[in-house]
Amino acid sequence: MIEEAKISGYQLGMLIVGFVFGSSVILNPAAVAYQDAWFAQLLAWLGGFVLLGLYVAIYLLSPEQNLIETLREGFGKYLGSLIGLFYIWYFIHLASLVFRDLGEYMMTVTYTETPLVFLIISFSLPIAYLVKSGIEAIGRTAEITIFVIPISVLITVVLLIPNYDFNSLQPFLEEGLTPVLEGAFNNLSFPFGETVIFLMLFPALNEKDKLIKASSLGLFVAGVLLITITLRDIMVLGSNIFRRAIFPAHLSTTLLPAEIDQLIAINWLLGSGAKITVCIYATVKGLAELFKLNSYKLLALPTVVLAVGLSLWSFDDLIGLLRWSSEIYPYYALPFQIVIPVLLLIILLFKRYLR
Amino acid sequence: MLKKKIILGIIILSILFSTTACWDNENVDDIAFVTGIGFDKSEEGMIEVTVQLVVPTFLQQREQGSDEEAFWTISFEEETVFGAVKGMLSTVNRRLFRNHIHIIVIGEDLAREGIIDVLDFLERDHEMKKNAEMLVARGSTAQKVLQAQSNLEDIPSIHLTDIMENANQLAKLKQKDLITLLREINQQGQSSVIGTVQIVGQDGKDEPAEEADNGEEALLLKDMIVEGAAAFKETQLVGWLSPPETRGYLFAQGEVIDGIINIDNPHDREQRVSIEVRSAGAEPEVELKDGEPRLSIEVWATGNLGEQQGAGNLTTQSDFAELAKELSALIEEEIREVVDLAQQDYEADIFGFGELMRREHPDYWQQVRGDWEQEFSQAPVEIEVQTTIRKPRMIRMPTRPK
Amino acid sequence: MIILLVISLALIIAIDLRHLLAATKKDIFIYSALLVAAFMVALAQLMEWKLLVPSRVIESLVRSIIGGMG
Amino acid sequence: MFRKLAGIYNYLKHKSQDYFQSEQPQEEESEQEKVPRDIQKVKQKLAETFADCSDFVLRELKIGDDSQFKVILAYFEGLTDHEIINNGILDPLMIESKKIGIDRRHEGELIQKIKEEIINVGEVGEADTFTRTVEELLAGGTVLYIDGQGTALKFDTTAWEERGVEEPQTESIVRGPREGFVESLSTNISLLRRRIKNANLKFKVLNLGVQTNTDVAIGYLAGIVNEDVLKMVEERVQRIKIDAVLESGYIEEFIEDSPFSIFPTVGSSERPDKVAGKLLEGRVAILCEGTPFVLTVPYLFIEAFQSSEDYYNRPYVATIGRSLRFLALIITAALPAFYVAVLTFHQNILPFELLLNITAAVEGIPFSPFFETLVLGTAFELLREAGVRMPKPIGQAVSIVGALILGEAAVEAGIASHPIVIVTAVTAITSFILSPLLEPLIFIRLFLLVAANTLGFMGMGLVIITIFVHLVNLKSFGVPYLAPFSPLSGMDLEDTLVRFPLWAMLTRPRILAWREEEGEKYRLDANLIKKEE
Repeated sequence: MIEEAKISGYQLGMLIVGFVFGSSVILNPAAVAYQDAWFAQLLAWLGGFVLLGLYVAIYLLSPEQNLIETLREGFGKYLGSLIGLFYIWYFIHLASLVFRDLGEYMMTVTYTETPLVFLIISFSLPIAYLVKSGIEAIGRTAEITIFVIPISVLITVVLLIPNYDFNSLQPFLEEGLTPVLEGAFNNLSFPFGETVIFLMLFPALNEKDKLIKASSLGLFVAGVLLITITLRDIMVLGSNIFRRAIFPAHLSTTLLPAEIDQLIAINWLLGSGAKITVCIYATVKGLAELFKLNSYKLLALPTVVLAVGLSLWSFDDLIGLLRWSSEIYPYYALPFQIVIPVLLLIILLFKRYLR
Repeated sequence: MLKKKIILGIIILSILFSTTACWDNENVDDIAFVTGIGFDKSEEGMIEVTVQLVVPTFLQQREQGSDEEAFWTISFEEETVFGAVKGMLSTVNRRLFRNHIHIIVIGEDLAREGIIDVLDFLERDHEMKKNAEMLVARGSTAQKVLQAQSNLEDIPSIHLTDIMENANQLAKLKQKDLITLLREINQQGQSSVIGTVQIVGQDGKDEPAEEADNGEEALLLKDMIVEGAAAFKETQLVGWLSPPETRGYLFAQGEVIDGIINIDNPHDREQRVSIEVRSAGAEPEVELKDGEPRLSIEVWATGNLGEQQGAGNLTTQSDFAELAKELSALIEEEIREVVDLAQQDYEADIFGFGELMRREHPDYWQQVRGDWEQEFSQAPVEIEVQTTIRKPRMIRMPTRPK
Repeated sequence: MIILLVISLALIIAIDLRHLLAATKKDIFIYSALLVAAFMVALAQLMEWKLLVPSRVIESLVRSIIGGMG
Repeated sequence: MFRKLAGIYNYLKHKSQDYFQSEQPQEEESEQEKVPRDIQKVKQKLAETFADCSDFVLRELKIGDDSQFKVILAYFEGLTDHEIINNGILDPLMIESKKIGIDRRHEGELIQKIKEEIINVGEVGEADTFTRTVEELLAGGTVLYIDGQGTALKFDTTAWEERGVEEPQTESIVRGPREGFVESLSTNISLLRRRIKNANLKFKVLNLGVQTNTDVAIGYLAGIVNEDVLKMVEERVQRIKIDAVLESGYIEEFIEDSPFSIFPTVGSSERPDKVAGKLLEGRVAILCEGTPFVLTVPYLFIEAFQSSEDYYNRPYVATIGRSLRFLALIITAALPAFYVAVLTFHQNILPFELLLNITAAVEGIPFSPFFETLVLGTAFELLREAGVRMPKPIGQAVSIVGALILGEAAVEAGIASHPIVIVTAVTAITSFILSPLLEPLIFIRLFLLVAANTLGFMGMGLVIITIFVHLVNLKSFGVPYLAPFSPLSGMDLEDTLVRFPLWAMLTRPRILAWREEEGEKYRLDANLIKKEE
């Protein structure tokens, strides 16, 4: 399987920004920590750097190989393929979750009468087209669209200055460290740990020497954006409303003086779109790798359809989705994000250096 | 050939789209803009929702000289707010569009009973504008307030919000928008204060005029006065703050932007001097001494000499100092009054000392959070006011006939 | 509804036709397997079959593992 | 219809290199018939070939000391210059040939003698195949057939009526040269050569069109042009097999990278200065006989925003112009859709007072904003088409009458609202700012409109992203269409939204070359010399 098309370091960084920003800004997973959510997010961010370092280390130990190949090398052909299959399931499931998040968000906030199916299918069409166009198109589209996210975040942060109440951030650690850790754990698995998916994209990078720089800068920017938004929301809404609101980031943009919250929503569309695109790409790429197919582009459309179907089938309602993502998801994602990568790293290290 | 077919297809598709309106697609002339919404308790114990709608066509006709009112008020009773808002559709032929609500008025009866149920709807509704201004109708109902016509503006709600802005500038009214109220209610150690509107009748009497609406004439906005404030304990109305008390409260909060305060002329005690207070600030503080809370408010303000009645040249440094001293005393007195009111009469921590305590002494706060209002009403409050008078404005000394 | 589903499946195949003609047998096999899976999921959603819903399966799995551990 | 579809499908399937080649028939060598030695045979053949060609002139002459050589002089009236034929060919042949003493002895070197001693015409050549002489005749040459020689002499006497060099109609500018290309290929080439006096400016002339035999020139600056692009252009142009090439648009359609895209991937211009600039940037120009429009490739998206005037004015003015053009793109593409989305989905985004005014204006109109926008937009396109097609004075009148009276009447009659007329007018005016994108913008506007009517801003966002993906996929002769924005090429941003001062533009567009390892080669050392130092 030859892939000529490549992405640049800048494009990879932008993809990481979009991916991490993605749906996690709509549903703030750290909100359980009330006014300390920013601190939880900070911890998760630092954890995210550790995890990304882990993934980069895995890639650097077996360069030019994507996750599936590395798994095969690490765990043997059959076990590796099986774990790879699980990973592919995880990727497509992740895509379906983000689809659902975005759909529910849009349906709650603006398009109350429109059926969820229609909304999700509308999102899926450009994404299917994008994945079908290949990794180069993905990277370049990210390049020309994602930069909107930091700009619009900056605009909202500046425009909301009159609404800030710095006292909302106090008292620090009111309920002790437990809620903070819980928020940090939630936030680590969503979205920072999800960057494990980039093990499928690293081989497409054309400037190998920029890998560490690009990925860490991407994560840095995304983390700064997320923490800025969390701080902004806490200061604008107060810790209590921040915790109770389903979409806190949206609620605070409705207070913008110019009422441009609808335009800000497109920003979230971009982030989620980047995330889903990366997920679908990783799925089709993984499938093509697993079964040694000629081209991954062929699989794009059915995979998108499958993800859309899964997103609709998986949950009955928004509350079910919220409960599942906060209670079950962190544990469900744990093996994919931490356990298997750590095992893989140990095995690879053993194979490279001890033998 | 193919190109033509593609174009044909696009045309057919677009006609399809245009004829079958999509789910959320609603034309702007199918919605009614709600500019003000009011909540009352009806006699049957239900919630009576009053909305003020704008009729854009009449608005344009009015500009061309029509006498037709450009707004329309309608009330509906239901057990829930949402039910009432939806129930109005049996009278209004358009969907009520709540995104441009300027003002939320709460009737006194409902306020006394508690506004929490109303607030839930306002917070939950995705269309509700969260920075609409709040008002309590003192001695009357929200319905009456919203029905009043304005002579200056075509839409009374806009008139109301504008004069609220003015009153807030002049330190007569506590302006509060929905999101701030929600934040305060969610904060554990804080009670809220909302501005009030009163109907005073044509002759400007200072008491509620019930007879104002029994005549044929419609109530006018100039018969109302927007000043003072209502103190809430949790979500229940517990009492009123008069305009001077409101000013004291605003001083204590450091929210006075442009207050006019009249004090005695030091040279001529019968006459008055008007001071314009600008750039005032306040810093409430809490301390723990032997496990007992001690509260204090430090207020500072600068003022300009605005007007002088009576004899004497006040534009000297010593007189300015004298004036400042009197000003400080007056402000302190005003603050003291409202503090006493809050501590003794209402037992409501409208200053947010509890919130401060929570931030600064979380351990203590954990012990008293259940009965903080009790603690608050017994805690000593120290008030310290520092003022300076800066400018005499345009003249060095007052004019005197020779 | 099912007719609509079939139509959309046909549409998908029509869009991919150019690639499909150049594809190998293995490609087409995986492709059709994915399509069948998508079709089954959509059918399950339409018929409201909730037995094998992934989120529920995962939830019970996670709960049993956590319960087993602690 | 199915055959047509199958044909398109085949085209798509073999869009890669070898599609046209397999179609190309073998050149038939047998056609290359010699010129007959017998002059009667020549006459007969010519009469056959040019039967019913009333403008064909055939003169039989006898030259030589005692008129012993029979020759035929053939040419087309109208394609040739009478004066040259009379003074340069006929006169010498009939008078000079008798003076210098040609007789039987000189039969072997007759051609040489005529060429060198008799004829006084600039360009003289020999042709030994009959088809070649026919081609020459059709191209405006004069051919001299000589009895018993088997080789004909051809003289360049081309001179047909042609339009003088005028100011171009389509791209008018305030500051800059007033010259425009004309229909004549040689004039056009001379216009370019006058601007670039450099031996590296090359023109390769090809003959296209089975029936029309149109001359097409591929121009480039050797040493600057990217060889890969040049090779690609030559290949694609040579593969064209079509009856007629009447305008460069014929060539454009054959050499495009993505024939189904709504965006143009081949540029065209009427201005020699502009084309010269493109050549200097490393692009390839394709000139076509019979049209003033010269194609330039690779064509990038950003070129729609660049006007040649940008480089003649000071950089600040040019930068403002660029920004305004970007603004115009946004307005003309999205304003109608934005209006529909605001009115039907996002009523809260407008200031309240404005919203009330618009609502009052819209109220009572029986149609949805979407339908109104569509109808008015279509009406405008019709007016535009009518304005273009009609004789100039009437065309203007039609546009004014249509725009002013129809719009006002529609509002008065309650069919359309005031805001929609404003929106349509603003959209229409701004659409002319970006004339290269005029056609794609019609489609984009429509897509956005439909999306806005379905899902509001989100629909618009999805369509915009889809368009972005499409643009990202597009390539013009191997160069990414959206360059230098994507892939981002920092050095090339000097000539995009901001036009840097000329002395600060240190490199040629690297994107056109797209050879990373040779990046340094493209540095313009001359520009590094600072002004006045």
